[in-house]
Amino acid sequence: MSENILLSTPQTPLLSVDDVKKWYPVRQSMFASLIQPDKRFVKAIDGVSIQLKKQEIIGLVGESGSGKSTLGELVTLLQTPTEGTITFDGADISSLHGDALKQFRKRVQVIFQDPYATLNQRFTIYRTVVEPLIIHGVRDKGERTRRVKLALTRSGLKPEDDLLNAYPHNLSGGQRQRVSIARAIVLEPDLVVADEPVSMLDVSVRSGILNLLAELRDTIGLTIIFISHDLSTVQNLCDRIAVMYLGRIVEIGPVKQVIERAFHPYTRALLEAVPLVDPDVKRERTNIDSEPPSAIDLPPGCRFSSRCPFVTPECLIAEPELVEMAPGHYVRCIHPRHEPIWY
Amino acid sequence: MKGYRGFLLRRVLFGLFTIWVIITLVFVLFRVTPGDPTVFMVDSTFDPAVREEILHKFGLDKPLWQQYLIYIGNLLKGDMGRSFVSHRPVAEELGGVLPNTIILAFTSFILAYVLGVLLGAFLAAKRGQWQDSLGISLVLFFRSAPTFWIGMILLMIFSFKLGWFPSGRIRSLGYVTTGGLDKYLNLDFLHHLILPTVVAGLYLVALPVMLTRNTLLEVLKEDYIELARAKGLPGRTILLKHGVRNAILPVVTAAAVYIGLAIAGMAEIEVVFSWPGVGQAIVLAVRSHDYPVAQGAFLLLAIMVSVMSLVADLAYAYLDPRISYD
Amino acid sequence: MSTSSSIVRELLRDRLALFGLVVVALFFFVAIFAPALAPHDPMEVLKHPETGKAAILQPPSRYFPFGTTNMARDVLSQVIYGSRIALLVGFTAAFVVTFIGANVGLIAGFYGGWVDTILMRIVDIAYAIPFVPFAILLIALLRPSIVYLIMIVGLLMWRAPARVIRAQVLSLVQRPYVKAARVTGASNLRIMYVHLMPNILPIVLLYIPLSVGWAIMAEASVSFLGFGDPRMVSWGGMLQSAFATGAMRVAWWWTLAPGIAIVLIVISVYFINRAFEPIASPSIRKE
Amino acid sequence: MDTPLLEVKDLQIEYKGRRSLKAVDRVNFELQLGDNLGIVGESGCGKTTLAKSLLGLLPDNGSVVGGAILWDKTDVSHYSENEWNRLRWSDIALVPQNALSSFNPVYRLRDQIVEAIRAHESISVDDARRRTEKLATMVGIDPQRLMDFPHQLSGGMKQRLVIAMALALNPRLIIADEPTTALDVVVQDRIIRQIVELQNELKFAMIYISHDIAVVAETCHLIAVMYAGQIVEYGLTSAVLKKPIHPYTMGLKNAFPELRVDKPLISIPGHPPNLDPPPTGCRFASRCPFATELCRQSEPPMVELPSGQKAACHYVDRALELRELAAKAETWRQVPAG
Repeated sequence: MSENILLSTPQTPLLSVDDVKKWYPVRQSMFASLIQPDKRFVKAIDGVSIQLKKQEIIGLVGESGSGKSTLGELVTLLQTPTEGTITFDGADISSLHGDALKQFRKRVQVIFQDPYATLNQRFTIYRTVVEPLIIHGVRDKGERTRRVKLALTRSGLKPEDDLLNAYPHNLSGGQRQRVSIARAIVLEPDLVVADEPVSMLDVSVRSGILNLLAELRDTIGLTIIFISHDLSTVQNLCDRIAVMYLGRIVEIGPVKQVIERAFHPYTRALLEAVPLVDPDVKRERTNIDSEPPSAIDLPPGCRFSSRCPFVTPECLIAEPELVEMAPGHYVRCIHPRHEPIWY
Repeated sequence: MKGYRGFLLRRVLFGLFTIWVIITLVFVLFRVTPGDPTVFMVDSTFDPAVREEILHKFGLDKPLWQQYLIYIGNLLKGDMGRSFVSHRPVAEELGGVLPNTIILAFTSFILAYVLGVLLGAFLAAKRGQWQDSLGISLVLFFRSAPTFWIGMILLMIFSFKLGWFPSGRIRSLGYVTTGGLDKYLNLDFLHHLILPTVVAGLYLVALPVMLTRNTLLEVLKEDYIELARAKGLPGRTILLKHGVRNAILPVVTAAAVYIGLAIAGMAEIEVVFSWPGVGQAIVLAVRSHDYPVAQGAFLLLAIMVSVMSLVADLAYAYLDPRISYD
Repeated sequence: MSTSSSIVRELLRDRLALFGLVVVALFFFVAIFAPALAPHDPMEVLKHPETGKAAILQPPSRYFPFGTTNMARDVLSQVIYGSRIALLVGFTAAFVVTFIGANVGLIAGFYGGWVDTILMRIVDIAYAIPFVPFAILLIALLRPSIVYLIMIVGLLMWRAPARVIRAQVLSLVQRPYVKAARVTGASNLRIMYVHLMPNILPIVLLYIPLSVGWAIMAEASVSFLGFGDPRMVSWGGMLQSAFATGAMRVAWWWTLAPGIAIVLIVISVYFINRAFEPIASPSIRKE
Repeated sequence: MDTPLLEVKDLQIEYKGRRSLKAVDRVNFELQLGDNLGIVGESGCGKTTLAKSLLGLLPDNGSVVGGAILWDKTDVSHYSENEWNRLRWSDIALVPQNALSSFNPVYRLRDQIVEAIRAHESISVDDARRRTEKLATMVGIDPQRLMDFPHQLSGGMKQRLVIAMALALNPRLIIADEPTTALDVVVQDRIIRQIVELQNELKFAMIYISHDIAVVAETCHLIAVMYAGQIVEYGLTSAVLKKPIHPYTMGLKNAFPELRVDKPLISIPGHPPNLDPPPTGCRFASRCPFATELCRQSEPPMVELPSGQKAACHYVDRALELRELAAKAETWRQVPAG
C-alpha cells in the first residue's frame, strides 16, 4: 500500500511530497571506483511522503543528520530530489520552468537559522526586503516602498527611515530575524519553510518570533514548514509534527497527540531527553545509544533498531510501514509503545 | 594508506599534464609568432649539412601536426636541438648549468623558509609591539626591492668596496676541481654562493614571515589554544607545539606555489652575479636569439616549478591528518 | 556606517598606509607633470655648465642633483620620466589582473563542479609558468613593448586573486542570504553580481595594490634583463645600463636613485594593501 | 560553615577598546567543595567572561579592575600567567563551550590528555597513558578511540573526552561553559547525566554556565541569574525557578517553552542595555513591566530573603503579586521598549 494514500487529507493539499529520496554519492578515490563500481550513497532523504493543507503549520523534528533541512531545501527547489515527486498546488515542481517556475518562486519562501548570516551585510534593510520585488519585476518605486513597509510592519518592525537605511550589524538578533521574515513575506507567498528560525536567538525573544509566525498564518494565510530540533518549541506553534530519523518519517500526527502519547521509541527518546525546568520533577529516561549510525551504512530493517531498547529479531527483517495508530497519527514501528509517558 | 596512494597518483598525473600543457604552449608560441619558424631551430651560421639534418630531424618541412609529434618525441628523448651559439646539443648545454640553479634556489629557499617561519612566529608573539612593526617594515622593504638592485648594492659594498666576496661566477679563476661532487663541496664555491643566496633569501623571506605571522595570529584564536592555556601549559609550549604546528600547514601549502616563484625569479639574480644557471642561460639565449637554448631553458624551469610544487603538495598531505585525499 | 567611508577611515588610521597614499599621490603628480618637473630631457647628452665638457658620470651636485650617466644624461630627469612607465604599467596591469581574477574566481566558486575544476586547473597551470622567463621569451618572439608587457602580466598574474576569491565565494554561496535569493528566483548573474560581488569587493580591492606592485616589479625585471620598451625611460632600464656598462662600480648614484624609486612605490602599495586587509577579512580585525 | 573554596567578591571586569565596557560588574558568590552552581543568562550578559576570569583566561584587552577572586583565601585575580598555570587544570579545570574545536586537530586525542597530566605531575608517559585510558572508560569511551585524531570522533564523543580530560588531575573546581550547546538533545541528555553522576561521585565543585534554564535546573542545586554584567538573582535552584523574585527571572522562565506545559509564552521586549556607560538605576528597568521612577533612578541593592534566596530588585516584597502578573503575556506587551 502506497503511503501517500494513507497520509492524504480530505482537502486538496497545497504541497504534496511523494516518496521522495535524496541520495548523495559518497566520494571515493579513483582506485576504489575502478575496483568497486557500485557507488555508495549518503541517504539524506530516503523515501519521505507528506502532505500539507493550506494554512497548516507542520513541525519537522529530528536530530542533526535526520534529513529535515534537506527536505526543506527540496521543497524550495534549492536541491532536486533523486527520486519521487513534489507537487505544489497541483503541479510537479521539478517540471516547472519559465513563468510557472517564476510563479512558484514567488509563492514559496524560506527563513533561515543564523540571524547573522541570513542577511547580506552589504545590503541595507530596505535593499534586503525590496530585492524579491525587483526580481519579480515590480517596477513602480512607490509600490515597492509601500510593500516593503507593509512587510516590515507585518513582521513587527517599525518601517521608519532609520530602519530602512540601517545595515544588519546595527540590529539585534531578533530584529534581524524579523527582517528575514519580512523578506520572505514581501511577495505574499503561500508556503514558507522556516529552518530553525529561533534556535540561535535568546530565549527572551524567541516566543516573539514564534507568535509572529502563528499570526502570519492567520493574517496572510501562510502555510509553514517549521524545521526544529527542539520539541518544546514546536508544541506551541505547530498543528502537526513529523519526526524524522535518518531520512525517513518515523512518526507523524497532531502535535498534542505526538507529544502526549508518542508511539515510536525514538520519538519517546527525544521527548524524554528534553530537560525540564521544574527541578522537583525527575524524568524517566529511555536508554538509547546516544550516537546514530551513519546514513551510509544503515542497519537492516528498522533504521532505529541499532539504538532501540525494545529491538527484537523481527525488527531487523524489514523496514516497517507507517501504521495509523489513531486518527491522523502514524507510526513506523512494529512494537509501538502504548504505556503513558511518565513525567 | 590507499587513499594517499590515489592522491599521489592523481597529483603526479596532473603534474605531467601541466608540463604537457606548457610544452604545447611553447610549441604553439614558436609557431604562431610572425616569421619563418625555421629561424627558431636553425641558424644561418650552421653549415648546410647540419642545417638539412636539423630541418629533417625536427620535421620542419612537414605539416604542423607532424612537427608537433616529432617535437614531443624529441623532447621525450631529451633532444631539444642544438645551440646556435655553441652548436652543442641544448640538453648538454643546460645539463651543465642546471645544478647551479638548483643549488642556489634551494639554499636560498630553505634559508628563507626556515628563518621566515621562525621570524614570523616571533613577530606573532610580539604582535602590536615595536619588534612587530620593525620586522614587518624590514620584510616588506626587501619584498619591495628588486632582487637585482639589492644584488647590485651588495656587490657595490661587499665586493667592489670591501672586497669580501667575489663579484660573480661560481668559482675563482684558475680554481681547478676534480669534477663530481667536489665541484660544489668546496669553500671556494661556498664563498661564491653567499651573496646570491643572501639576496634571494632576503627577497623570499617575506612570504613565510607574513604568512606564518598572520596564520599564527588566527590559530592563536582557536578554541584549542584557549584550552591549552586552561590546561596550564607554558606559553612557549602553546605557541610552538599548538600554534606553530597548526600554522605551518598553510605555510607549507604556500610553499608549493612559492618555490616555483623562487625558481622562476632566479633569472635576475643569476644575471647580476654572473651565476651560470638556467635563468642566466635563458636570458643570454634570448638576447643572442639562440632559440633552442631559450626554449629548452624555459621548459626546464617550468618542469622544475611543477616538480617542486608537487613535492610540496605531497608534504602537505602528509602533514595534515584531516586531509581525505579526495 | 557605509563600507566606503569605513575603508577610507581605516586607511587614514594606519600611518604606514597614509605614508603609502602620499607617496603614490606624489608619484602620480611627478608622472603627470614630468615635462615641467624634469630639469632636462632624459635622453639629452648634457654638458657640464662649468667645464663645458660632456657631463659623463658626474656625482650628485647642484647642477645634477642625482648625478649623471655614462652617456652624460641627467639621472634625476630619468627617474622622473621613469615614474610614467611604472605607474602606467602598474595600474593598467593591476586593473587587468583584478578584473580577470575577480571574474574567474566568482565564476569558479559560484558554478562549482566541472567549471570550477577546469578554471582551477588553469590557475594551477598558470602557477607553473615561471613569470620572468616566460615574459622575456614572449617579448623576444614579439618585440619589446609595454603593451605586451601589460598583457603578459595581466594574463598570468590573475591566478592569485582568482584562487583567493574563489575560496571566498565558495563559502559565501552557502550563506543563507544567497540561498534566500535563489529561492526567490534570482538569476545566476544577479546572484553573482548583485549579491556576491559587494561581498568580495573588499578582497578584490586588496589585490589592486598588490598587483600594482607585481606589475611594477615585473616591468623593472624585464627591463633590467634588457627587454624593456626601448622608446621609454624606465627605472629597470636605468639599472640595466648602470649594470651592463659596469658603471655601478663607481657611479653609486646611478644605481641608487632608480632602485629607491622602485622600492618607494612598491612598498607604498604594500602598505596600502596591509591596511585593506582587516577590512577584507573581518576575522583578522577582531584581533 | 568552613571557609569557601572559591569566593568571588565585588568582581569587576572591563574590556578596553575604543570604548571601554564593564562586562562583569560587582559580582559576588561563594562556592564550597561539592557545590554545583549554575549561571544562566542570555548572550552578552557576562557569564562567559566571568568563567574565563576564574581561570585567568581573559583576552588581552580584558582585565579585572575591581574586587577579588579568592581561591583558598588567596586573591588570584592578578596572578601572572605562571602563577595561574599552577592552578589551572590541577585545581580548576575547564569544560569549554565548543568541544568540537577544543582538541588540536593535528595530535592524537590520547597525547592531548597525556599532555595535560604531564604538565602538572611528574609521572611517566606510560603511567599517564594508563590513566588516560581509565578516564576514557569512566566517560564511556572505548580506550581504543584515544588513538584517533579529533576529526574521527563525533561531537558527543569529543565532549565526553573533554570531560574526561577535565577530571584527569582531580581538580577541586570544574567550570563547564555551555558544554552541551552544540549537541543534539539525546546526546546532550547523556552528557548532562554523566556530569551529574561524576559530580556526585567525585564531589568536586562545579560552575555550570548555560543559557538554558532547564539544563541548569537539572544539573545544579544553586543558580545565579545574570543580566547585563550583574547577578540579579541567586539562590537554590528549586527556589529560584519555582518562585523567582526578580522580574527578569520571571520573564526568562515564562519565555522558556516547556514540554507539555500549556502556558502563554511571553517574550521580554527590547534588548539588554548598552554597557558603555551602563544606565543609571536598575539595568533591567527599560524592559521591566513593573519598573517605576525609583527603578530608573537608583540601583536596587541585593536583598536576601530568610530562605537565602537573593535578588537585586526594589520590589522583592511584591514578588508574589508580580509573579502572577509576569505569567501573562499582556503584562509584557505594555513595556514601551517593545
